Amino acid sequence: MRITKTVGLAALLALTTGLAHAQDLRIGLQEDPDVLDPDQSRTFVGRIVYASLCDKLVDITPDLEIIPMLATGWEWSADGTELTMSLREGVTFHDGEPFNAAAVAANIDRSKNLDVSRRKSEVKSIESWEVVDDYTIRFKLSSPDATLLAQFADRSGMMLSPKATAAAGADFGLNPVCAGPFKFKERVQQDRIVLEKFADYYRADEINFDSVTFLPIPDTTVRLANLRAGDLHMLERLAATDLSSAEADAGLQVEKATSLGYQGITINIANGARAENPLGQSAAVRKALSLSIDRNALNQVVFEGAFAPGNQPYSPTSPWYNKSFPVPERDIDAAKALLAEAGHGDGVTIEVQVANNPVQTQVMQVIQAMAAEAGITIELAAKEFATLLADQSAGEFTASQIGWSGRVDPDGNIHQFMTTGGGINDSKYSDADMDKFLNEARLSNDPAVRKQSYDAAIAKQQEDMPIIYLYHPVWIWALDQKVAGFTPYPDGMIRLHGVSVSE
Amino acid sequence: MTDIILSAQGLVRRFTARKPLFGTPSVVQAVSDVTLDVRRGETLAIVGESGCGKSTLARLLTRLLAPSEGAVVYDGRDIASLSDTEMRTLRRDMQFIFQDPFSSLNPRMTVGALIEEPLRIHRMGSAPERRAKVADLLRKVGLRPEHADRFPHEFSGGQRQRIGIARALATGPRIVVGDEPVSALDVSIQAQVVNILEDLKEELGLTLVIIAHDLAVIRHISDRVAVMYLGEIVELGDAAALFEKPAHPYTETLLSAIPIPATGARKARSLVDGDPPNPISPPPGCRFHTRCPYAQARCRSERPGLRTLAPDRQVACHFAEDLSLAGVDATMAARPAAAERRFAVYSNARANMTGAETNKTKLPTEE
Amino acid sequence: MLAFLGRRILIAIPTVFLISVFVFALQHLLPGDPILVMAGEERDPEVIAALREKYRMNDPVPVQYLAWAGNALQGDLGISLRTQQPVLELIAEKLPVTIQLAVMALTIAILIGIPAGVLSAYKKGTWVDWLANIVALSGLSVPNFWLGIMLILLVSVKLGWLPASGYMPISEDPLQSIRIMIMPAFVLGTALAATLMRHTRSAMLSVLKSDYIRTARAKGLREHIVLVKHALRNALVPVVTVITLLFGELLAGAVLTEQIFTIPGFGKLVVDAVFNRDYAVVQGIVLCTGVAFIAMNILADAAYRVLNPRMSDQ
Amino acid sequence: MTTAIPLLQVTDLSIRVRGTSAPLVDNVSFTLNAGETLCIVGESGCGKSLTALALMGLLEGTPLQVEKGSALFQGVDLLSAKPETLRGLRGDRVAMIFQEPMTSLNPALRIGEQIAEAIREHRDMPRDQVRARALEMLKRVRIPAADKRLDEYPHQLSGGMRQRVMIAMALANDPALLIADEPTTALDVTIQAQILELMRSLGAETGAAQIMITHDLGVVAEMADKVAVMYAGRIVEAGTTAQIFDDPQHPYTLGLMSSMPSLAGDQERLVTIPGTVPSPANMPDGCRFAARCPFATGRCKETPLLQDQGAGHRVACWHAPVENFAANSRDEVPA
Amino acid sequence: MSVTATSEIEADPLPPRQRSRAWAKFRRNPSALLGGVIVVFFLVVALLAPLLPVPGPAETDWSAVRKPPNAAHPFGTDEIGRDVLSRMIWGAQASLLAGVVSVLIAVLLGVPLGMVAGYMRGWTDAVISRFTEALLAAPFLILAIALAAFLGPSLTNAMIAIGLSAMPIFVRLSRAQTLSVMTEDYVESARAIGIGHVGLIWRYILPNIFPPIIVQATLTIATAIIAEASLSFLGLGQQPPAPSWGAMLNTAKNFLEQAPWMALYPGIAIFLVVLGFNLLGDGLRDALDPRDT
Repeated sequence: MRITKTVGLAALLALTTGLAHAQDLRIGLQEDPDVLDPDQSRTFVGRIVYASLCDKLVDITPDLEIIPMLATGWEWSADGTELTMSLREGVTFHDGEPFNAAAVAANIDRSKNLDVSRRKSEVKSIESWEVVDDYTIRFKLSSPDATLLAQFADRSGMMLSPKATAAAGADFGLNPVCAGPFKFKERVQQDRIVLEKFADYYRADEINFDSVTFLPIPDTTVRLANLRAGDLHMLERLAATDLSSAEADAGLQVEKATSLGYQGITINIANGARAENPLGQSAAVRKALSLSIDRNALNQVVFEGAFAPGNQPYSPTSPWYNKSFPVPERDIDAAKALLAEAGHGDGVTIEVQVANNPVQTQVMQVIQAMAAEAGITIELAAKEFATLLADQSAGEFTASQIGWSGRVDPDGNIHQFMTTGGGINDSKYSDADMDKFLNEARLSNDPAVRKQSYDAAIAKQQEDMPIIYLYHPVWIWALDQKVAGFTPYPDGMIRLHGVSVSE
Repeated sequence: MTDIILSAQGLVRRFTARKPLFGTPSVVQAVSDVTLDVRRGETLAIVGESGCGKSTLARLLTRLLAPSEGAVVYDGRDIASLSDTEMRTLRRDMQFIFQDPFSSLNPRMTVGALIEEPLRIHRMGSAPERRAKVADLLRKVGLRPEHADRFPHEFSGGQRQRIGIARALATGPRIVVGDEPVSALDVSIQAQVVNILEDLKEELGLTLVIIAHDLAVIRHISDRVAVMYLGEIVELGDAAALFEKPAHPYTETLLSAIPIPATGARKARSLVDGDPPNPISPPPGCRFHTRCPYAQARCRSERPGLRTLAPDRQVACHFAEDLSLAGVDATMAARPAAAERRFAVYSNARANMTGAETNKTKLPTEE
Repeated sequence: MLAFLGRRILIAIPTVFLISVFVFALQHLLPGDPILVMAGEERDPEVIAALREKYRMNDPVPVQYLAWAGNALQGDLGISLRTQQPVLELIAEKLPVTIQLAVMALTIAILIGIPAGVLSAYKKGTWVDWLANIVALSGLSVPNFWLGIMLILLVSVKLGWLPASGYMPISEDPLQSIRIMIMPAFVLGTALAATLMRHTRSAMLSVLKSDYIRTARAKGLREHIVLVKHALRNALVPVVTVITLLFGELLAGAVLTEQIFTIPGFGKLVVDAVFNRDYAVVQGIVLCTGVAFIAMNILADAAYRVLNPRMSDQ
Repeated sequence: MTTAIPLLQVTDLSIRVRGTSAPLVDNVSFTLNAGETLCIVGESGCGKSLTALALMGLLEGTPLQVEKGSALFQGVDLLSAKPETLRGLRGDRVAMIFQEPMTSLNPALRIGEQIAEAIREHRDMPRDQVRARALEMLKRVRIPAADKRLDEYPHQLSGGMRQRVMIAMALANDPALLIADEPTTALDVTIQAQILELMRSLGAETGAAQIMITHDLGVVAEMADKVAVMYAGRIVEAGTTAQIFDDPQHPYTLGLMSSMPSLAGDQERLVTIPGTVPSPANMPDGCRFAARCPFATGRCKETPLLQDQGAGHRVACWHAPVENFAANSRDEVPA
Repeated sequence: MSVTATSEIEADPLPPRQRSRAWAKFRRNPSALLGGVIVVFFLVVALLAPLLPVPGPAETDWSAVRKPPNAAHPFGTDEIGRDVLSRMIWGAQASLLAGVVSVLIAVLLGVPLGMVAGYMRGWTDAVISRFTEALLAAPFLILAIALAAFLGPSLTNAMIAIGLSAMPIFVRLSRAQTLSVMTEDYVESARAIGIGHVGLIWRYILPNIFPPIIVQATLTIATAIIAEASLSFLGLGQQPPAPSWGAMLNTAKNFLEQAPWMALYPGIAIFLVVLGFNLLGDGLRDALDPRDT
């Protein structure tokens, strides 16, 4: 009896999965996401999954304007210390719980107070909150925080079912319950994450798939091969070197967006004894190093010209880019002159640590070769990322090739790196003027005012150069020709609203 | 003649045959309660079939194995009580010859190094003296000094056994124990080695203890013979007397089983059926009773000890006095007179050949 | 036999203990701080402190070990630092994948290796022997990660015959599952086939030299009976032992193979865990593979005894 | 005896290692009549085992090959017959037992099966009859509790018992010829006596002719009707047992017998043969024994033929009988 | 001293001198010779790398990035415009060094441990054996990955990691060989002449367990070269810009489609050199095998 029942069940299951498969969107990810709890997770690919799983209070446009999502509108108090948001009505979480102001309050509370919450710093400025009515909430801030709305456009703004978080606590990630277009179905680590369509989604009409499957495939070649073989519908982060061949493939389409992040070399200026070297002590040497690098050539050699050379925390196409300091041309003579000026006319030797993945080591090898011509000998120390990070934060480095994935708000790309005591200021760079510029930029919600502050900060950064910016990655998506309606965003996310596959 | 050089007293050696997870391990008593005197200058043979414990006994006598019980007394000292260093020193006096000439020489050492090694270990002589001694030893065993830089694999079995003998004799030992020193060799080679052993014994005044299973060889070289069965000595006595008139039924069985190489000799026959019992669980009483044609009720329950039957004759049988056992009849192997004459001719020719040998180079082996 | 197994298991206990201490120590000597990575790009000190507390990183290493070992003895191997899944669950999830890969690889290896070994031994000194040896040596000498990427390039990218990667549980779609796995299994199987072939060959050669083969021929038995019933049957005794012992090699090979073909199995799990400093996962896996390895060793000895009548009643 | 067609007639058998010059077995010839026992005696490396293996067709697959010669057995030339013909004869008309009873039985198969397969291969018999025959054979070789032994593995038997099993296996199809290669060398003397006795009585019972290979002259005296003494690949002397023991002619035979200590214990020193057997790689020309022979002269550089000294007693020596030579040559050799 | 004993038996003529049988057997074995030639070829190339007329292994040419094989670059150029041939030649140094040094580490640590275990028996043996088993139970590559991660990615550390991971093989082998040598008659005969422990180990055990260890070492060099390549392939071996074949493959796998030559040549080189060592090891095994002569 039981056996027949089980068999029947299995057959049914097979049937339903078979059906679902027909309208399943398969997306290749570069790596396996970490825990699927927006308050705890930290990976880029995790955020790609959340884009289909968890709706946020606000969203962004491809031009980085902040637009309503679960919050339909918001209002700042005159002094910028109170933010009142009105919420969308008729939204339910995947478990059927209603979305309302109390749910928002619970979510903010969790982001701020869960002991292992990674979001604490992002919502630090929120001092308290007040549920005005079922669909209105008011946040009181300790000081004006222009960055807060942008935080709500990311993981801090993702709304989790309060019932589920209360029940699962820190284990929420094993079975996340949100309010996005798809709900969590299953996860096999390193193999797939399957989400299925949430029927009660408030924008259900924009969603054209019964399910979406994310498949982590780290090897770029293999990822592309799978796409070509029809096993995937799309993939994120196509290798720049595969770009031309993918573009030439009639079966594929390619979409691009310059990322918000950057890659650079962080230099130890005052982080312990390892700062005691020409590079750490002399801004001239740092500038010489920067001048010795041909950023265009670097982009050509390593990324076939697909990425964006850069010299600031913002890409040259960003509104926050300081146009007074264009990406410098390579100038060996100037670099040598700077070295001589700093008293190192016969050259310097520096060690740069780099994550031991092929692309980053390739970047550093090119830079190594370039710098050598200016008399700067670079010794590479390739480390695993975990080691690199530990050494960097402990000051066990001279210079470190590391990047930043980028934030919607300009503050996120510079403040914590350049201010005295900044959370990830591993250079231990400290300058009163810089602190002033960057802190002031937080206070105003007026973009023009902020732009002034950032221009000043960047001018200072170009002077002291605790970080030498190299380039800005470009997100490249490769899609099957049958996929329509995909919009690239500079945050690198995959938003499935309006995306469809023609059979 | 009654001077005792080495004496075994109540020697017992047990081996663990199998160790189960729980319960008592099964134990083989390879040598059980052997008491034996070796007289200075004699050749004592220990004989028995495989598994009777004779090789174990040989190793106990030279402390290549430590006894489980009992003592081995050499020159008034129990050698089991000696320290490692004292024992190593004693090995100058006490040497061993192994059965297998192919495996008992380190294949990675030259013959010279092998023979010199005991001298070096015991710090005997300077390097040139030792080299001279090696050359001398090589000549003594019928090899040439030039052979010293060759490796053992370049020699035949008989030559290797001679190298083994040279090595054993290097330190000028007083007693040499040989474990089947000639049984791995072909008849013609065996005879050469037997002769060398006998000559060297005489020349150097050695005492020999020879382990063997070939009764003809034993008869030829030994003064006294000890017969072993399942770890025990069942008979011990003067070689000639023992062969002529054995006192233990097992000795008789052994003697009767030997095929005699002569026409008209008696057919070899086995007085016993089947195989020796499993040494893990030897039969009670007399260990031979299961195969003994003369066994009686007493033999099944009471274990006969080794007792003196006559001067120079000990036996472990309840009925030794009552039995009249058959020995070897010397006339059986007699040859016709014509044949005897021919053998004499051969012997003469052979002797002449040897005399001429020193001058004569190799005969027709030009290539 | 029971006593034998009992003794072997008793002896294995200190080994397992050593493995666990070893892995634990090694893990905690590894440079790099997983907490820093886990804390996210911002590396908020508060979060770091909370995480250290949560994963007991502040305790002295021996205390951590005892806590871990205590839980392990109760069947709790902890949770993954990265995804918070229980390690045991992860292992249970990955095990069938690697087992499928291993079984297919072993099947391929056996199907190629044993007949090739028999043939090569029987035709010793002929061109058949020579060819089989060269092929086997090539199988041993080609780095399997290279073979893997070359095959992907050729079979999947250029020819499009087989999927380049992925995994399909055999319960869902057996045919597709095998289709996906056949290439990795082949890559993993080649080296094993070579090893098996060489072992079979040398076992056959030594058996063919033995006296009882001469006896069998002296009885006038037909050659195939001599070869299969008398020679192969005895030659298989050491070969079966080798097969069970190949398990370790199989696991090591699976590490790279799974990496290349993105197969979500044990090997990939462990590599990612090492790189991510996911202590609990690495510990759990190495402990499990260690235990499995020892179990396979015991099995090998047991198989040897079963196959070899001389040993069976001891 | 001379009128009957011999059971086996071996003529000029030569065996050599493929691609080398000196044959390991050189022009060996002998005849064997039904019911007779021939002992081939010699020291290790004299080619006696090779001769046996060649007759069984068991040299195939080794580097050795039969260079020439014939061996007529019941109308078939064992040396040139097709492998399939030989296979049909082996284990049926011609059977063989080997020196090492410990290794000559397949350790993985039960005793009963090993005997049974020899029967099945040559006889079309139902299964239970085969088993009955196997049991009967075990009983005939006087293995105690034979029905129990049938299902045991070789390792459960002692060496002597295994040799009995080998004999049972060899005789299972009532062969006309049994070749025994050192069947008792690995056994203790009391067991040897049992096995020799068994072989003698079974030989008489079945009427099978036997070729027994041995190095032990005692065994020869016990078993043989006829003897062939081999040295370095050649038969140097052949004759009846009485001829060999009572009238040994060849210097090697004489040396061999002199080398043996006597049980009677009457010799002071053993009279030995000097030197060692030449290695196959350095086989001397002419008489291969010359280098070790006390009677050797320049003439010995020519190979002596096996010549009849009367009554079928054949000797391959230029100087036989040696007493005549020794007497004559005394003057020739300068002192 | 009297010569009565020697007068009876004449001194034997010298047996014909036998040249080393092992060498003779080795020379007659074409595949072993082929293996030797391959290994020697790569050794020579590795040693002569600085003298060969190729560009430096780190010399870049921005105008020739990932160019297929051509006259100027017979094996093409790599992802940042370096000459693949030159990197192969210099990479040979890393690969061979890794193979030899790691096996040397394994032998130097493993053989004494194994000999001590086999010689002392008892609890020493038990401790060493359990320890070895524990090491063996962690699969080779997993252990090597963990060790390499622990020590930090570099060629030296990869060699140490591989050496340590390969050590148990040598412990086991030398233990087993020691045990078997200890049962040999010549060891007993050495004890019978009163040899001490040091002499026994040094003159008897070591020389006699050496041939199988040499064979195993040769074969393990082959494995170690693959292991180094595997570790480099995972980014745990040779670090840029210094070349090793495995590291080259690691990079090359990202350019399989655009620049297959980058993967092809290092792969072939690894294959050839590993094949060479395997052939050599097999040849040595046959040559040194005392069983059939």
